[in-house]
This record gives sequence, C-alpha cells and structure tokens, in this order.
Amino acid sequence: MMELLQTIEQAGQGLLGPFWGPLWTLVKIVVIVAPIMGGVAYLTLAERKILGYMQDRVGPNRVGYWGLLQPIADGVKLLMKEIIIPTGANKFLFVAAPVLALVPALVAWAVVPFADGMILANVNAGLLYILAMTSLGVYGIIIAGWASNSKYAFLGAIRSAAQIVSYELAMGFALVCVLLAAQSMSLVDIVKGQQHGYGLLGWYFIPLFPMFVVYFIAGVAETNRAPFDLAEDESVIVAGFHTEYSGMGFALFFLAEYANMILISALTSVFFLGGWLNPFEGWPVLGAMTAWVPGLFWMLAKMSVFLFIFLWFRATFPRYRYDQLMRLGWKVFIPLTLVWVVVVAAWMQTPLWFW
Amino acid sequence: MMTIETIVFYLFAALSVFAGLRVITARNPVHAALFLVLAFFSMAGIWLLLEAEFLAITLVLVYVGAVMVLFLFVVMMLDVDLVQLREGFWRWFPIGALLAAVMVGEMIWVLGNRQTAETGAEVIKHAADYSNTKELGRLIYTDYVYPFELAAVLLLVAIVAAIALTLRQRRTAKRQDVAQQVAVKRNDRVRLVSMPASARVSTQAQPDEAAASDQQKH
Amino acid sequence: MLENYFPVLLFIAVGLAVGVAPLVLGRLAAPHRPDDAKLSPYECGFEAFEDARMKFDVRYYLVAILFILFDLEIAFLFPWAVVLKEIGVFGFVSMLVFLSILVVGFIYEWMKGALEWE
Amino acid sequence: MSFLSTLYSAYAEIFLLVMVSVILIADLFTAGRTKTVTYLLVQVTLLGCSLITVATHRDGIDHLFHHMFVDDLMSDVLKLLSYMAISMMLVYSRSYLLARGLFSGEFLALVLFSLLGMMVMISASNFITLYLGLELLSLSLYAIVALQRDSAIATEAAMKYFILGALASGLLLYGMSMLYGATGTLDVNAVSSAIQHGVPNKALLVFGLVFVVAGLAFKLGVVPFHMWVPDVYHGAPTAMTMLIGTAPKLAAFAFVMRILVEALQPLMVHWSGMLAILAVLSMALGNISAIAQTNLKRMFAYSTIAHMGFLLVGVLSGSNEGYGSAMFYAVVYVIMSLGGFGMILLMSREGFEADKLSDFKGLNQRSPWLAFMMLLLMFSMAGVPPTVGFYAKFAVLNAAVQAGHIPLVILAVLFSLIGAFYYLRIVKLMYFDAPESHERIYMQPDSSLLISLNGLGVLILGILPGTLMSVCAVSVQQSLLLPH
Repeated sequence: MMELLQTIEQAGQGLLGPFWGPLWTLVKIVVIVAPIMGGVAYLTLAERKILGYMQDRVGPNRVGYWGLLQPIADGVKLLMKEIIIPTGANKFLFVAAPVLALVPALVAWAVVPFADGMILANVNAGLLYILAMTSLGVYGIIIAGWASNSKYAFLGAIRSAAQIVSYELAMGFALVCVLLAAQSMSLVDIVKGQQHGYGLLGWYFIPLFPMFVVYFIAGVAETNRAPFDLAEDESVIVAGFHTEYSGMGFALFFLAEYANMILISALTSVFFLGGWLNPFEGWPVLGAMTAWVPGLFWMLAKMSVFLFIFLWFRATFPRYRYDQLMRLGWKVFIPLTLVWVVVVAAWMQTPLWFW
Repeated sequence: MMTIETIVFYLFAALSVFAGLRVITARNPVHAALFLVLAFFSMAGIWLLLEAEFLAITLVLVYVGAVMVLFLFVVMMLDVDLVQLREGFWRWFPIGALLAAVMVGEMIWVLGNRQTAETGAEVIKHAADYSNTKELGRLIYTDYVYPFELAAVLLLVAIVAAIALTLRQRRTAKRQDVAQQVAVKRNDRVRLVSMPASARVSTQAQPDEAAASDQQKH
Repeated sequence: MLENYFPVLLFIAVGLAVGVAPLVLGRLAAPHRPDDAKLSPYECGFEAFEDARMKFDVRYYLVAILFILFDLEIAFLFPWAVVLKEIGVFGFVSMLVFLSILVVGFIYEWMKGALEWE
Repeated sequence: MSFLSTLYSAYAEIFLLVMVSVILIADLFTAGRTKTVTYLLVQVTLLGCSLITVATHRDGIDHLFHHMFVDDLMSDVLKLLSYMAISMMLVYSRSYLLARGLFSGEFLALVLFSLLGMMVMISASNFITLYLGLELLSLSLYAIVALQRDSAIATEAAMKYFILGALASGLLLYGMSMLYGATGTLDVNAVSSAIQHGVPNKALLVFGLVFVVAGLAFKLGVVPFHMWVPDVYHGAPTAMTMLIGTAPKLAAFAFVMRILVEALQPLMVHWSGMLAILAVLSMALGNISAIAQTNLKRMFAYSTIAHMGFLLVGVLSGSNEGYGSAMFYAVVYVIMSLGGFGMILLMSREGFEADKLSDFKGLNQRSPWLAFMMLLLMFSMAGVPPTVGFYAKFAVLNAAVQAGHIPLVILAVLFSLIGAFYYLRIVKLMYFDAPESHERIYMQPDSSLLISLNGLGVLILGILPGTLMSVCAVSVQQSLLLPH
C-alpha cells in the first residue's frame, strides 16, 4: 500500500514537476472530503433508522433496499427546491451564511489524523487550529439569523450563538488538560502520547475522565444537537436560525451540523481514546489477535461509537431549558474544568503521573 | 526572486489593505464588521508567513472567534443610524486625510531610508517541527512572569468593569433554585391524609390539589 | 514549518468551493418563481410589520464579554500546558497565581448573579 | 520562601492586589448602601500600603522580575504620594457619591485597581510593564467614569475618554514597537545603552519617538492632543474627575521620566524640541480658553492642560534641576487639584452640582473659612506667593533658564499672567459678589478637616518648600543618575 503510494508520488513528480505537489495535496483533500460528505448523507439515514428502532418504528424503508437510497433521494429533492430569499433579507449574507457554516466544519479536518501517517497537514499547533476553526462556526449562525430579517431566525441565532460560545470555554479548558498530558499541540503527538503498550489503559480518558465527559457533552452542545437543540426549538422559535432557508441553503446547514457531529466524534477519539491506536495493544492474547487490524479501522470504530451516542442522546433526553443550559455551561462545566486543569498540573508535578 | 511565499505575502497584504479600506467605507456596519474579520484573517496569514503560528492562530481564535462575535452582536442589535453617523465625515475628512498622509509620509521616509534597507535582518527559517508555542511558553511563565500576572489583573478589571457597567438586576424575575429543589423533602410536598374508605370523591381530589401546589412552587 | 500550512490553505479553498457549489447547482436546477407571499418572512400567520432586527437582553452582551475574557485566559493556558514539564514548579506556581486572580473574578461574577439566567 | 523574600520590593503591590481581591469578594457579603465596611477596608489598605512602602524602602536601585520592575527612591516617593492622593480623594468624595448612589463596592475596587496600575507604571523598567500599568490605570478609569450609567453626559464622557485613550495607547504601542525594532530590546536601561552605542537605524528610532511622544501627549492631555480633557472633566461626576485629575498625573510623570529620560535620554535633542512645542501650545491654549469658561470643572480642565504644559517645561530642561522641579510641580499640582475639586464636592448636595462659577459667588458671606481655603488654593494655582504654586512655577522656570530656554521662559511667564486672571476672578466672585443662595453648606467633619489641611498645606508648603523640593530633587537624582 505504502509502496504503491510512493511509486505514484515519484511518477507524478517526474511527470508534472513543481505542479505535482499541489495536485497531490488536492487529491488527498478530495479523499478526505468525499467520505465526509458520504458519511454525512448516511449519518442522516442512520439517525432516522436508529431513532426509528428506539421508538419501535422501522424508519425509512421505501427508497432502495432498507431505505439505503433515502439520503440520495433527499439530496435530489433539496436540489430541486427553490432557494427562497425573503424580502428585506440581506441577499449576499443570506446566501453566504450557509457556506460560512459549512467551511469551518470541513477545514478542521485538515489536521485530523486518521491513522499513523494518514494526515493531510501535521501542523504543530493542530489543536489550536481546531479550536480556532470550531470557534468560527458561530458566524454562519449569527449571519444567517441576522440576514434573514425574521424574528424567529434572529432569536434562534442569538440563542445558539450564546450557547456555542459558552460551551466553547468548557471545551477549551478540557483541551488544556489534554495538552498538559501530551505536552504537544500536534494531534499526531497527542495520539502517540497515549501509546504506552498497555492498550486502552494508556489513553487519556482515564486520568482525564471528567474532561472526557465534559468535552463530549460540550461537543453535543456546540453542534446544537439534542438535548441542547434550543436553537431549533420548534415550539418556541420555529426552526431557529435557519427558519427562512430552503433548498440547498438549508441543505448546507444540515451538512454543517452533521459534519460537525462527525468532527466532534473524531476529535473525542483522538484526544481521549487514542485515535487510531489498538485498544488491546500489548495485551496478552487479544493484542496478538488484533495486531493485524489497521489503525483506520479503530479510528472509524471509535467515531461510530460516539456518533451512535449522539443519536442515542437525541432519542433519550428531553430538551434543556435555556437557563438550565447556561447554568450547566457556566456554573458546572467551567468550574469543573478549571479545577481539573489545576489537578492535572499538580498531579504532573508528582511521580504518580503515569501517562 | 518571486517565491511562492512572496506571492502569498502580497496576496494577504493586498487582501488586508482592501479589507481595511472596506471596513471604513462599507455602508452597512455589519458588512464593515465582517470586513474586519477578513482583515484579521489576512493578518493571521501574514503572521503565519513569519512563522508565528501561535500568534496567528490565536488571532483567529480570540479576535475572530470571540471579539468579533461580540462586535457583531452589538452592531446587529443596535440600530445604528448610518446617515447621522456619516454626517460629520466630510467635515473632518481633511484632518483625517492630513494625519494619514503624515503617517504614510513618515513610513515612506523610514522604509525608504537606505539604512533601513541595509539593516533588515534575515528572517530565520525554522525546521518543520519548530514549535513557536513552546518557545513562547518557555518565556511567558518564567522570564515574563510579572507582565503575565499583570495580564491576569487586567482581565480581572475587565470582568469587574463589564459586570459593573452592564448588569442590571431584575427583581421581578423568577429564578429556579436547584439547591432548594434538591433539598426538598418528601414531607414538604406530599401530605398523606388518611381518609375514610367510603368517600371516593375526596380521595380523587386530594392528589390533584397536592400536584397543583407542587407546580406553584416551581 | 510553512510547508505544513500550505495544504491547510488549499483545504480552505476547497472547502469554500464545496460550500458554494451546491448553492450554484441549486440555483441552476431548481425553479425560481418568487411571489410576495412566498418571500415574506415567517411570522406565525400575521403580516410582518416591523424590522425583525431588534434590541435584546443585555445579558447576551455580558455573556459575549465574559466569553472573550475567558477565551483569552485559555489562550494563555495553551503555551503553558505544552511546556509545563520544562518549566516545572515555577511555571506551575505562576499559572496558579494567574488562575487565582481570575478565580476571584469568577467568584465575583457568580455572586453578582451575572451567570444567572432568568 | 526564599523566592518570596526576593519579592521584597514588590510587597506593596502584592499586598494591594491581595487586598483588592479580598475587598471585591467581601463587598458582596456586606449589606447596606453606605458600604462603610468596604470603605474602611480600602482606607486600611492604603495605610497598609504606605507602611509597607516605607518599611521596604532600601537605598539604591533594586530590580526585580528579570529587570521589569524597579524600586528606587523616586518610585517610593511617588507611590506614597499616590496613596495619599487616593485616600484624600475618597474622603472628599464619599458623601457626594453616596448621595448619587455611586459609592459601590465596584467603585472602590476599581479605584484600587487604578492605583495598582499607577504603581506598576511608577515602578516599571520595561516597555511591557509600562504599557500594562498604563492600561490597567486607563481601563479602571474608563469604567469609573462610565459608572453613572443613567447619566447621558457621563456616558458620553466615558466614551470619548475610552476612544481617545485607546487611540493614544495605540500610538504609544506603535512607537514602542518601533523603538524595539530599532534597538532590539524592551528594557528601559538597555534601550538607553543600545542607543548610546549607536543604532544602525536612526530614522526608525526617531519615528518611534514621535509616536511615543504623541501617545504621551494624549495621555497627559497637552495641546494638540487635549480634545478629550474638557469634555471628560466636565462630563464625569466630580468625584471621578477628581480621581482622573490627581493621582494619575504622578504616574504620568513617572511614565514620562521612565520612557523619555531613562530610556531615550540620548535622543534628548529630538524630544526636547517636541516637548517645547507641546508646552507652549498647552500653556497658551489652556490659559486662554480657561478664561471663557463658566463651568468650574471645565475651567479646571483647561487649567490642567496649562499645568501639564508647565510640567513639560521642567522635563525638557533636561537637567537634574529640571526633572526635580517637574516632579515637584506634579506633586504640587496634585495637592492643589485635590483641594480645588474637593471644594466643588463639599459644596455639592444631592441633586445639585456646585460646578458653576456663579455657585461660588459670595462664598465669603456663607462660609468665610471655606472661602479662605479656596482663596489659598486659587492663589496657589495662579502662582501667587507665598503659596506653593508660586514656588513650583519658579523652580521649573529657573531650571529652564539654566538650560538656556529663555524664549520659552518668557512665554511661560506671559501665559501664567494671563492664567492668573481666571483664578483671581473666582476670588473676586467669592469676596465681592452677592451670594445667589444662602443655603447652609453641610460638611462631613472628615472632609472639612481635610479641606482645611489641604488649604493650609498649600500655604505652609509655600513658605517652607525646602523639604519637599529636596526630596524631589534627591529622588530624581538617585533614580536617574545611578544606573544599576
């Protein structure tokens, strides 16, 4: 596999010279983006199926076998729908907002490692980059709400903007703990820092367990997913910031939300569950039995677990009330994470730190 | 020699000048704020070219991700009267233009000075694994500990000032007190009344009443 | 160092393209027959009679301001976290002082009720 | 513990920071509108700071925190005077602020934060700490001015103060970055020696200097960067004006000394010319505009501009006598302003601001003692002997003459003669005009005692200026001419 890639690379270099580098990067980007788009499409199907089964229904089952063509049908339907720009809306921003929502959700993937060596750009400040990119997601929402010139969209936008920024703080503090443990901001180093030869015992979710939980819950809140989906509280503010969107504009917001879900799952796996690492590595029997499994499999498996939890949450929990939501963010998560930063830092000063 | 870096630099530089100009010329304040975001992005790009990756990304994280969000909040919600805002523009334009001209002139004088051109130090190129963040970390918390703590004090002042200037207590608002809710004992809410078995109607009414009073307490 | 960031730049360009493409496709493929009723903003059944952009509770501003301040705090924590092993106890203590100063601010805002949402 | 003992010289700052935190939190738990407990805690803190500053004083120059903090005689003296000024300001303004519902825990905490900022500025020996101290001071002051949220005029004043202050900070920072670019260091002493050893890029250096001077001029409020001063002085509640107009001037003096004299002494030929222009313009515009004012706060604002011009005359003389006299001038100015604003505060009541000139008509008939105190203060501001104001002006001009700035001195004398007119007009109003109201003036015992001390102090210091003058001269000398 690796040799094949190398041959391709050498051949390309010989053929195209200086233009080969950018072209090869472009190919890699497509290889990352296309599966994400596919993943988003089938995540919607998975959501409807899983929710269906949890609620004792079957979910979509008409388009294709077991409803497998449903996402494609949905896509085509949205494509054929008229893009309505409401009167009084700011045309340019109205159209730009969904793009602004989607782009950060995509570009953050540039620094996510899928397996050993499978990463587009191993930058030193990877984690910082991720945090910066996720903090941009709020623009799509605010601009959509404002440009729509609709009260419901506007209120929804303000609500979710305040929600997102509040939970971003908890996320940031939780990530500081990961940094402390890994002593590096590169995502590859963070994963490698969890490789101690004890399998999953070396992963950061053990010393940083509260942060692991906080990070994932804050991630759920960041993506405006149930039970934190106040931005689209149907009974109060219709569909929130994307009330006025139709057709492809709406589809882009949808894409952004699901791409963010996948991103959060991937990041949680990388930061706390050892990314592509084998959970049984170095274990007596299981380790040898699973040694052949590629890292990509473990990564995807871990992501799938978190994605399932996302859906499970939606099926299980009732929606938060706004004051409860803000209280959880500011009065529970921030103090907790702050304390844990100090605890981890102090812990690291002692010889009892094994990670 | 035009390397790719030079091209990217001029790209970002042109973008930031353009964005900066649009910030002050845009008719719509929301557009102006968004152009400021663009300006921050291009400045981050320039910093990145200088290999100051921590500062570049922090610029995006803090200014674009936080400060500009507040800006947008304010700009979007306050109905800024644009006409009134622009009234004084032409009156003060000559002074502003003069100031700008002086600054540009001075800058040309300094940069055009032969000494400057000669003393321009070589930018050191770092290896791929060079971490600007670690470099900063080694200094901030040791050599620069005093300014670092002062920064904390500044942030504290900002917190106090922000609260003192914006917070208004509304006495009429009803709040949920979780501690109180959790501390509630069964006996506070539910009262078991032993009733004669024959009176069917009243047994029906009692639990409803208890439930109603329970709701009121929330 | 810079060579690492080139793919990121390219990715941003591709991301923008991926975002814009569906909109263009939608504009081409979908019908475009606007009318007044269709274009009016959603307003729960009655006519929209005012600009929807209104003033709102000052608490949202306060949340935004506090967010900026804590975000800066996080920005200070990042370089510290990656070098803590090198700077040792001195670095730990200096951050402890920094955090205690800010915890005073946090306690203050908590007790003032700035985190209360009503 | 050994590390803590190396912080010896910074104990006062540390104590203050700890106490502000305590006060901030303690205030949340003390009920009552009068905030007596918090107020007393603040005064105790100021007293404690003074004791610590005196107790930790050591001869010579002491550097701390990797040469970012300096402790010398000048810093100790200026800090002590700042504590005193803040303490007096609180005594004067307490009942005024209580009557307006502004005497809150936040106000007191912000005042202490601003004091901390001043202390940081006074003890800074690095551009970063200079700047951070300045920002700490400015940020607190912006917030303090804006505290009266229901008053449109105060909010407008805060806005102007904030925007122009931010612009000034920007200029200053820009200039500092240029200096850093030219010398490769941010340390005050290192910048000085780098320039002395010859910097390859002189143009960059001068370019930076221009911006630094412009930024300083903004902060000092000298012409042509004075636009904010009258509006802010007028718009802010009088107690806040008093805060802005007093102690921060000491810190500003220290700032000028640290940056222009300690760091940029080798560039004196350049900056003394700039300062001369600023000084002349300020004395001219300040004194002439003050005549036209009917509002006392506005008048004081213009008089501040003129006084700052005078202070610059001392600095630009470039000699030890010049710096010493400038410091003396700053101290005297602070004492006189405290008295002047204190007077307005004393005469104000709930719902009534005694900030118009006409409010002082016939003060002699209503309260001869107060009128006499005001007379002393006005004489001092005008520079009439035997008050201390005269001596301050004399010392500054004397230094300027010795440095050979004869035309400047002539102009300064001319403008202070013009200035004398509007100060003496108040005296005339108090003694020769009929009062507009015969209402009794209610005074708290503490503030009436203080105004007496303040007024008499101006007189006594004028008769016996020697001690203060020599303290100023010695501290400047010890701090500047004994590098390391």
